Amino acid sequence: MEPKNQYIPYKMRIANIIEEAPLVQTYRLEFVDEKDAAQFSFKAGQFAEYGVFGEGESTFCIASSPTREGYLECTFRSSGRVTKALANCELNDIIGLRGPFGNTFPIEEWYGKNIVFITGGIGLPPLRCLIWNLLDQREKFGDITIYYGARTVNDLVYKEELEEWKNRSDVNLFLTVDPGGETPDWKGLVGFVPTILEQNPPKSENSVAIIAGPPILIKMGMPILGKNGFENNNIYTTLENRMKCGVGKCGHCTVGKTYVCKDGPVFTYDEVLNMPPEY
Amino acid sequence: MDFEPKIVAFVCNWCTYAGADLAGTSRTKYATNVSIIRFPCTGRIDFMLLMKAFENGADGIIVSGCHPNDCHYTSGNFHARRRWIVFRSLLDFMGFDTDRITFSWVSAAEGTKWAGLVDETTEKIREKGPFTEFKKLDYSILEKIENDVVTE
Amino acid sequence: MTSLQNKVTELFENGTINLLIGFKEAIHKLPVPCFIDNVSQVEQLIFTPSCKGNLSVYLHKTEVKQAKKVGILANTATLRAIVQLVSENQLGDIEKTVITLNTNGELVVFATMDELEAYVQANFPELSEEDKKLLDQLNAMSRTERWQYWTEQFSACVKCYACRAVCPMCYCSSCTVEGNQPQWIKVSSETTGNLEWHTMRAMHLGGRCINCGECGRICPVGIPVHMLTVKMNQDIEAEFGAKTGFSVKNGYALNSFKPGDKEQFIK
Amino acid sequence: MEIKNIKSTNIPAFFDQMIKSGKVVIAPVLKKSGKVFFEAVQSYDQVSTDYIQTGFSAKSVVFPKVEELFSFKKDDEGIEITNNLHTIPETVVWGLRPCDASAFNYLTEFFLKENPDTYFTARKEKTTLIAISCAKADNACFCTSVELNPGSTSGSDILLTAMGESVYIELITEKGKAAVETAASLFTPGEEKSKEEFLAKVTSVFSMDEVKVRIKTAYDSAEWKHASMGCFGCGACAFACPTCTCFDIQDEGTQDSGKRLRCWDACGFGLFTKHTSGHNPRTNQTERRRQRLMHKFKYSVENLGIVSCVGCGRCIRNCPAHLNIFENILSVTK
Repeated sequence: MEPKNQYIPYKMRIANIIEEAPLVQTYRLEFVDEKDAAQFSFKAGQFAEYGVFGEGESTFCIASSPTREGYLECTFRSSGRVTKALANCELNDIIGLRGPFGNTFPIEEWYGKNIVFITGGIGLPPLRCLIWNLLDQREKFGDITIYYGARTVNDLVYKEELEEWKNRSDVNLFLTVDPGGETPDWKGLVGFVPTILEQNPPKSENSVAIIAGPPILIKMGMPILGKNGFENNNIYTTLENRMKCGVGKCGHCTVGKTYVCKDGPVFTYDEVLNMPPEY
Repeated sequence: MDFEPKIVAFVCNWCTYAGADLAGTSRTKYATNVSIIRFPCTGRIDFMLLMKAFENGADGIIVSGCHPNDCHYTSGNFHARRRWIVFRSLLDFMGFDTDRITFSWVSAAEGTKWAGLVDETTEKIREKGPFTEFKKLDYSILEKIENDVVTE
Repeated sequence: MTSLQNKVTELFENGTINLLIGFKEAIHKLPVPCFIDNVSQVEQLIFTPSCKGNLSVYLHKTEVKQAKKVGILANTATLRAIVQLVSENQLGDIEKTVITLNTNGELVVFATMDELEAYVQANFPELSEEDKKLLDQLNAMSRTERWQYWTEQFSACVKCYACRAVCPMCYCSSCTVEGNQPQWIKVSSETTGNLEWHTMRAMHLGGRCINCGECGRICPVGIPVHMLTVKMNQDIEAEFGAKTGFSVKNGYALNSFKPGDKEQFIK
Repeated sequence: MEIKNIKSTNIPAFFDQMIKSGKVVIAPVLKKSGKVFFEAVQSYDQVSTDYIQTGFSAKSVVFPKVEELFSFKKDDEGIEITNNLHTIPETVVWGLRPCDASAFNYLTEFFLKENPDTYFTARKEKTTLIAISCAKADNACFCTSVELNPGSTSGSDILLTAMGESVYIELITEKGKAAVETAASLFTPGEEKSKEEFLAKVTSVFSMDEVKVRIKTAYDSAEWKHASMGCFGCGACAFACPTCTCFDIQDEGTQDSGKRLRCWDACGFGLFTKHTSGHNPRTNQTERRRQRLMHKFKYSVENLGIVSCVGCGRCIRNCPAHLNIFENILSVTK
């Protein structure tokens, strides 16, 4: 059989639309062609190219867990030409999907360890995939701690799931909003995520930390974890640069010799330190 | 099949649009080939809009606004006029068929002039035939050759 | 040391400039732009008739603006560009020292903008023989021949945007072609879109282009793109009596109007 | 390697025979601008023989400036996606220089090593490269510095070297052998001999081994700023370069019908790395030019083991500011 043409997208039907926050939506996607569905598999950490025909493609992670079969979910903020076109799609519209691309989180290596998630704003979707993946096999892991913040209360995504995690006794959730973003009835913390992290440091023994979000959060958060005793190769992040092809050809996402799309997007702090700071 | 020209009219809100409106309310009969796009002022009619209209299938274009000294914003049409003078000459220099663009001043009172202008333009474009020159420009030479080879 | 190098050393030493944009000879024997920020580098400076580049483009660079006191080696085209840029209020945040070679090959350092303007007006160039010939050729063609000529030229364009990059008048921090909502100009290089791009470039330079001809000279596929603005400048001078790069007070022709502007084509 | 000879007067016959056999032949043609470019030709009369280097490289044969990835059409039943890969004709590239031909080695390695690229493969399979050794060079040529020379056979299917009345022909690959068979009677068997005296002299400006070592620590060199201050941020160097492979993917048309294209892009453009959020990992021209040069001399060596600069000198000739890549490499690896 000829190798698959990696530029031809799968056709996906929009099966459900959830409004998460202002301009942020979650789409549930189902394969139009059952053969494609049977072929397709992915792991936590991977991403895809979502395309609106005639407008172009945009890169974001797969936000649903591989343990939930039969569909894919993606969460995006409409900001550019493609994401705006995507946001204008309606239920049952057909969009293109290429992927899955990139490497994955080494979940098997984490069995028995405590897991710490640090993320902000629209950085939660890439980790949501991983969080559910772990929660669906909860018994294999130690403590699970999540630090999550957004600019305002309204900008928090997956509000129902946050509520669910808050109420679970086996998840430790630090929910925060940036100063000035709180509402009168806000019961969570107030402060930037790195500040909250410094004030409530996670324990580093037998722990793995995963950090995702805007570049500034990654650049600030990783050293804080390091100071708290996390080893560099126990700190993971998922980078996202401008991408076009997803397969290490177009050159947009390169950081030094590294292609974020095929060598990443998951990197350890060690690996990030060895790259030029071009992310 | 008979060729029906597609005409796009870029007009200003205050004069020509009102003029076209008057033609309508006076039940003046004129060619139906025109699609009117209303702008706040002729000064706002960017030359790129004209290029895009041609690219997307227009066979002819009408650009029209208030007579000199009648601009709602005092000087929008004066600015526009300078630009049209230069733009038209540039297009001609590039070999673009400038006869396909009709520039005009039509005031709010000139419903008849508007109807006549549309009729005249439609007739002229009908005689010239469809505007394919601009649209048929194709991809790179290499690809053109490939296509030729394939179609032979 | 040459008289140029002496002069520049003096300017550095008396604190008139702290950055000089000039030329040096590169390893492959062609003049390349160089940026000198201290006296020790002055030795590499050259300024010969082969230094054709228009260095005024660099006056828009952040690094140059930060230097505040900037010296620049200017050929006649560069001088006109500076006059036009000043008239468009683009060089307000730097103190510039402009150095040129006059027709006798002597070094001239302008003390004031007025001096510079007077020099430019006294040495305002005619169109080059080569450009004149091409312009005549094009004007003599029939419309369809011109269409053929330009579409063939534009089909070769690769959209490297070197014409935009070398233009001292293309100083917008964000260009129309860089926006994609809406996508005015297609990203792919294909004749229709290329023609639209060159039309747009010419129109945005209408009455502002100072005829330095850099865009045509450096085009990697050899399209004489500068002819479009040459033609426009001719029209503008004929119709509105305005010359670009001629006076620091003029602004530019398409930014103004006269109630009595004449045309024959508006019905 | 098989060696043959052909009389130089028989070259046109050989050339035209390839066209008659139905191949698309791309060859250097002198354009109105006075520059020489690769173009499909109909007979040998159109071919330019007097050029040091073509304006752009021959990479567009396998990696066109615009490639249609697929076209799509929406109807009641959904979306139909088609591509026209099957329409790619048998192509011969005539008269590319040995440096260009060796760039095809890099292109093949890059496009096929990991996640093989369907479009490149399809075009490469149908392409035969007939290179001609350089008898002339100019100040921008530096192939000898990157371990090539005006008579390198690397990457070509056939290499021609003019030796007075006759042309010395090296048939490097099976494809090359097949190409001469279209006009077998024109050729006579030959013996291997030295081409040296018929080749241009290109002086080596740096030692590649030293550069490879020193560039490892060159990222923080202060010289990058001097090397790139003159850079305007256009794409002239990247588009002319035989080994630059970056591209953009764009949709054209409407949401109902249109095509998805890939077109050349350049890391020198400010928009190349800019995120939608406005964040730009490479904010200034110094960083962008460093990326381009480091990619050629460091990153591609680390990723694929190949220096992806072939010393053709196009970036120097085409640069609006005449910035010189080997001068820059020398200064940052001092």
